[in-house]
Amino acid sequence: MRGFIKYIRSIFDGLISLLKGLSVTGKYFFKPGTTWTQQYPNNRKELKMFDRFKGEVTMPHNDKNEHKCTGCGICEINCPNGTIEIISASIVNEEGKKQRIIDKHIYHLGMCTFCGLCVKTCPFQALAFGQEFEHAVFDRTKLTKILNQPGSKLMKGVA
Amino acid sequence: MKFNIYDLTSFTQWIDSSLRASMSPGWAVAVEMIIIGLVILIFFALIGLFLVYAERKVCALMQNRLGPNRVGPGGIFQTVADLVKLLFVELVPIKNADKILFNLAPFIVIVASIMAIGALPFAKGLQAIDLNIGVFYLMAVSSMGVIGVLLAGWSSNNKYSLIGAMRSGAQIVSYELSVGLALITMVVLAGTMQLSEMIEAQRWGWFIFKGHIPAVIAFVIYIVAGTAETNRGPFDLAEAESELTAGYHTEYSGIKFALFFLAEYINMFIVAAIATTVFLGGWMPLHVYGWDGFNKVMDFIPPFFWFLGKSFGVVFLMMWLKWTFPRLRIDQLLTLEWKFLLPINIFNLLLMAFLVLVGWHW
Amino acid sequence: MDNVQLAASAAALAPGNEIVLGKQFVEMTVAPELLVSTATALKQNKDTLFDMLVCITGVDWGKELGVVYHLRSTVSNHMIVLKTKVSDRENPEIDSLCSLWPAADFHEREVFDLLGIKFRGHPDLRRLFLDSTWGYPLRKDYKDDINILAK
Amino acid sequence: MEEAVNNIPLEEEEYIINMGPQHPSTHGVLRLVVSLKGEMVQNVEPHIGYIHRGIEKMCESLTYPQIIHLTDRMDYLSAHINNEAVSLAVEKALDIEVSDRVKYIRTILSELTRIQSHQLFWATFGMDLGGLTCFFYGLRDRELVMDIFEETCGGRMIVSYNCPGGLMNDIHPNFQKRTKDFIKYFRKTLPEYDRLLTGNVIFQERLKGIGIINREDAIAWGLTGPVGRASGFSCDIRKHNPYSAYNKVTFKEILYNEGDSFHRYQVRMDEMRESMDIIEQLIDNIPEGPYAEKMKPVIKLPEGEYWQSVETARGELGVFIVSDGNKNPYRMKFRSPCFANLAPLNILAKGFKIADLVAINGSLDLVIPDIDR
Repeated sequence: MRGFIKYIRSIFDGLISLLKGLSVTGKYFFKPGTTWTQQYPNNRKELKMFDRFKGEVTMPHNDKNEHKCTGCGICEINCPNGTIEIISASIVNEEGKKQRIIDKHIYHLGMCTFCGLCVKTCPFQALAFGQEFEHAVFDRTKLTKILNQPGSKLMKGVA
Repeated sequence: MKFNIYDLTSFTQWIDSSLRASMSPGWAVAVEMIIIGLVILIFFALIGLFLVYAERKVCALMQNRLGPNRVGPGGIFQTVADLVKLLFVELVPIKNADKILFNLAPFIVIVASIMAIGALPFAKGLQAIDLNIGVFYLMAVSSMGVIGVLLAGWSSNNKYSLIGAMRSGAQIVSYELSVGLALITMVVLAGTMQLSEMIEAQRWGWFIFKGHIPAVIAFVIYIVAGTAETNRGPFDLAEAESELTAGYHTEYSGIKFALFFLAEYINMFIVAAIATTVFLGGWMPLHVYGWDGFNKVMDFIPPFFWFLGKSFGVVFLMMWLKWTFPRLRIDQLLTLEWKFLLPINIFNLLLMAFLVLVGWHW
Repeated sequence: MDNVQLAASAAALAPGNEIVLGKQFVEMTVAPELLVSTATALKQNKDTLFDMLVCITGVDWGKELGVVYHLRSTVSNHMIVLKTKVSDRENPEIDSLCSLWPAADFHEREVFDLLGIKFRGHPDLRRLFLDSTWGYPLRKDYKDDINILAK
Repeated sequence: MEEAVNNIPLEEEEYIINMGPQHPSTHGVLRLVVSLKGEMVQNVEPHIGYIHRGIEKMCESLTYPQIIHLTDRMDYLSAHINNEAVSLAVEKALDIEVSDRVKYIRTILSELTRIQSHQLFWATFGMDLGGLTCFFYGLRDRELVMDIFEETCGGRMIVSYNCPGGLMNDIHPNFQKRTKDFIKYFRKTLPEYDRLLTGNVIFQERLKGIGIINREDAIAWGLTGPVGRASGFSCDIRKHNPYSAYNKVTFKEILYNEGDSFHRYQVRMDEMRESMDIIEQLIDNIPEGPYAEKMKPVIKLPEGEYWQSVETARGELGVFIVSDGNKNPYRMKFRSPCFANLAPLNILAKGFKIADLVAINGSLDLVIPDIDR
């Protein structure tokens, strides 16, 4: 007899546990307002990444097309994957001295692991993370970028 | 001819008589069969597409997401697009597969479900054939699909497929019993196996109300066993995505896979339609004895929509089950059947017979 | 039990081994032939009771190949480091500790795979990560011109 | 690899199936060669190495700050805790004491990492057992933790937030509010997880008594983390060898004695609650202080061997550094928890059904890149 009661009990306990589960899914079905799916390509205009989001490494330029990179190469040394290559040149500045400046700051986005060491170790804060994340291209050579804009100069007062 | 949406008997008879008037009786039957076949096929495709869409939307809402929403308004053409894609997918040839059985299997599955659809009463007078053993026929035909599943599993030359097929075989053999006993319980109540008569008997109260507790128990058991028979979650052991990758249809691609896929949804619809017919009054509107005004309003809705509405209600119930519960293991599946459903079912049948004998049903 | 006591009892248990009181743990340098007996004594003695093998590390010390065992006692939560070295780089062999700690199974296979140290008495010594065409990449003299980009 | 299959001795009526490296329930590129008799598992042999990247070898040519970003990619679900392990090991070697602020922030982020890892475990475990809805609920709630990480660390999974000597940058001003909002939300949502899955009769029947390992075996196999604790092996590094701010908080070490799949699951569910408790104790009391100690531009560890173990979401991660005094480690070894937890899969699954193998494998909560490194 006790076995029979246990048998009946197990049926009801089981059913109740199943109904509890149904109540959870049912709640979401009948109250669909709780969905917070982002409809990505449609919400492109409103979509704002967090300001620290590591999308790509950029070199901020001011409106006079000046950057802070002196071409010291610390970022190149610190990069674990050889993502950054610096090609420097030397010019003669206004004071008549020879100065090492940056010719090309090459950044291989395809190799970058976003560890943040280049941005952190840069002594002049010349690098920053950009929030751009749509990096897909058809040709992987396009992932190699030159960060300093053409014709840009070193900002005054940096080093 | 008078086309009456509430009673299609005169319409179907008019088609029959005008056909017979214009040609010999043999030809008339042949033409009728072709017409019925076409109508069923079109219905089959439409209901399949709709159910796939509905399933995706229902599960999306339950899972707190949006579901298909890109192709067409609300994504309603998503399944059409998917079907078109499936039609163009390459049919991958399988090394060492049993070619004949491999190609035959999807058709057996689909033929079984088409045969079941033929006997369903969609509305008053809209029934391809009204057999006097309708319930029996439906039970027999709806379990034929497992042959296709077994063939698919065997002929694929894949161990996953074979395990899936064997599971499916064990599952259907067991759960066929419960489906049968649950339906027999209602046959006892109705006193007939003819579907049209069963529906007529539910004019003043559907069987699930008429039969008191035994009918409710039978309904629950039928839904559980029916879900198991269609290989749907939580009883989808034959497919068991996380264990057997895709079970018996692992090796199928393109249109052959589409047939399996479609058949699953049609089978779900058939199970729901049988439940509707036997438990929920088929196309019969909801009538309450004495409430004439209410009955008039209910009668105003055409029977075809009553039938579809109820069926989709049951389908929704099955989807709800699928998208909530984890999958059972094969031994638990069989334990559930042989240790729980079957004893309860037999007891329930006795109870129903007792009720009918004493005359406590309405 | 602090490290000094542990070093004392370990020295008493397994004589003939060089014991250093390291910055973190007691470090014991064991001759390869004494390894199994030392480990058995450390595991079974009630004072030390090193019942958990945390980690096996293979190290290429240049001339020699070494294996470092980190053992922990789950009762008193102290750790000891066993070190053993073999000088035969061509065919290095060390006794397996699989019979003492089943956990050694995978760890020893890993060391075999990456450093080529064979473990005598291991039930199933096969390469774990790499296939048989590879060399032993964690050895310092490993050269791979194709896959390793030197900067 | 073909010889691996051919060499397995088969008895009468046994056959072999290959689960993986592409299989929905192996969570990555784990390959299990399973010999079956009908549905009964006779023998399971894990084959790993499909995602072996040689992280230990790579470390030998990198400096210590550069190593951090590789550890993210081992157990990517405990990325922050892995970072912390290397940072702590380097700090220990250099005898640097980081400020309390750093310790608190590290602890909070570690616990958030643990929560999100367990959420993903819950999600995928439900999916392994056929309950697909769990997957979406788990990932939905995990997204909130990811947002906290993204706002403060800049990365969602791969955070790279620690560095030897402290943190990459200070916490975001929104960090505390966001974390508290999440805790408030998740305290409401966690009972829903229990209603949907834990109490479910099918779920319990599927897991109870499946894949049992007792305490002695768990210790001998070196099982740590929730897997070890479900067997009653008290192995929480946070409790026994506290690091960061774990000695400043009170929390319970979850222990069960059954050692079956269900209790491995249950440990994780309870740990999420404990983690929320820990965060609540710390989140309002983050002391002021520098977010990083001043480090030399080139970090050179003194000659010697250094060991640091931390408790990741999966168990004990040990970092073993052999330094020869250079800026690169001479040998770097990661004792990864999944590597040890995978080893006894054969004895766990033997004699159960193939569906149980999936459940056992899921309950071990393996991250394959952590096994292969």
